[in-house]
Amino acid sequence: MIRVSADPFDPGAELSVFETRAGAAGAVVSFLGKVRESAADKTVSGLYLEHYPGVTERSIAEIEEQARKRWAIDDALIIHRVGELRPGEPIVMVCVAAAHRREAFEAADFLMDYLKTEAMFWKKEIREDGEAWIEPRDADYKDAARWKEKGRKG
Amino acid sequence: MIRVSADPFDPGAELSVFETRAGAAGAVVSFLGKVRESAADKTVSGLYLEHYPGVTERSIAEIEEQARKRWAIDDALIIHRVGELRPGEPIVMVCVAAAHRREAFEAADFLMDYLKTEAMFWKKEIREDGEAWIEPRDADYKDAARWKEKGRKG
Amino acid sequence: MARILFFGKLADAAGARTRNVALGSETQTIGDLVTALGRDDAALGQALSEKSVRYIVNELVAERNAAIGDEDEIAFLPPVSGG
Amino acid sequence: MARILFFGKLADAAGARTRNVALGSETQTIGDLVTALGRDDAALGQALSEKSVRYIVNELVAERNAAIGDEDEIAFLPPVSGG
Repeated sequence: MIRVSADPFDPGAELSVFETRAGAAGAVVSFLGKVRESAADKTVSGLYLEHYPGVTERSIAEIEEQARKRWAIDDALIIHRVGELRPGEPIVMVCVAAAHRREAFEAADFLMDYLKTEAMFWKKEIREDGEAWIEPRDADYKDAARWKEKGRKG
Repeated sequence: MIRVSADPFDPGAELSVFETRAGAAGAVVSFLGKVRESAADKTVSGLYLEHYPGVTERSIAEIEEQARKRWAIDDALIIHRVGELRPGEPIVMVCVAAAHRREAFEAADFLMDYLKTEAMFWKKEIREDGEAWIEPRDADYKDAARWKEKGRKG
Repeated sequence: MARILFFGKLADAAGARTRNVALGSETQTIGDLVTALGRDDAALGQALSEKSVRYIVNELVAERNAAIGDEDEIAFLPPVSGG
Repeated sequence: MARILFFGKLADAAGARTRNVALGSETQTIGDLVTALGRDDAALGQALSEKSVRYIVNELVAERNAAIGDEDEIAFLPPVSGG
């Protein structure tokens, strides 16, 4: 399930619904990203996030399909906030359920790398020294490149 | 925080408390393991888990210390059930909070590999064809060995 | 009129998130559109010409030489930053 | 009396999770204890001798040649299986 919304979400409640629905799938991995309080040593007072409605959701659905082909996963949930966010607020959450933990960890890791480097979101940091549009760090591109080098692990 | 208990726990509620306490740590990874409904094609009606009270908890605290030395993590939570469990019940949960997602993913992955192959728990499966004490799979030992080969990643 | 969408820093450069533009006969491709927009606003033209900019035509990824017309929705995307 | 703890399948083999044992003068090490327990119950002696079995003396990991006495708590651990 994919949800892009300006409404806040509650990570604990989302995990609860997801893991209950997953039933006896042995392994559930979740990733939660929150707005940080500082960036480049400057205090961050907020974020503004925009997306391309319809197009962004469809491109995320495609990457979820890729993950489902690559790993034996039972279910996936991707939630992404847009609009104005304040430090400490949840911005993104990915949950993956699978029979075994390796699949769940790798698929969640893969989906996050994609959301960081490919998904159509644009993020502006509102800092004490002004506003700045953010671009992925080198580490993000390097992380995303990992999945091109290796196939599915056992 | 480490909790070994015969009492059931609520994964969503645990994540909620953990991520709230983590404040503006950018990344929170959780792993949840649940009792499966089948093993080796046999229906599993339940699990029985025992541990070495005091000794088990201390050895988990030591591995948490290792994780904290190896990765820049802000907080960790490890919950493990003992006693009698039924299919679908949460058995283990690991949460890690860190500034960046790579650290959070790797530390959670590492802690789970340890819990699977080193932590002092013994698990008996109650299946339709009888009872059987479980030992780690080859894949579990292989997963755990990954951390001996490589150092901290960037 | 073609509908042009600008995202992120490109909306700042364009001074708007959307613009409706009548494509002249000399504007056959995305590249032509960038040239036309750059004639009115050199800074915008330069921002749209950065090699990191990607294009979407009618919700599908397109190349710079993609044909466009007055019925189309054309989006300019700077580097993304989700998560 | 030394207190002996058996976990997992070793408790099944011993028929108990704990046993209090007066260590004779010939029982100086964990290895000696295994030998002594095996004299009364060959199957238990064999189970305790598997190379996957680990030992804990007074809550600390110990080797098979570790010295033990009547005040000690000695635990026999089969391969673990948490998570």
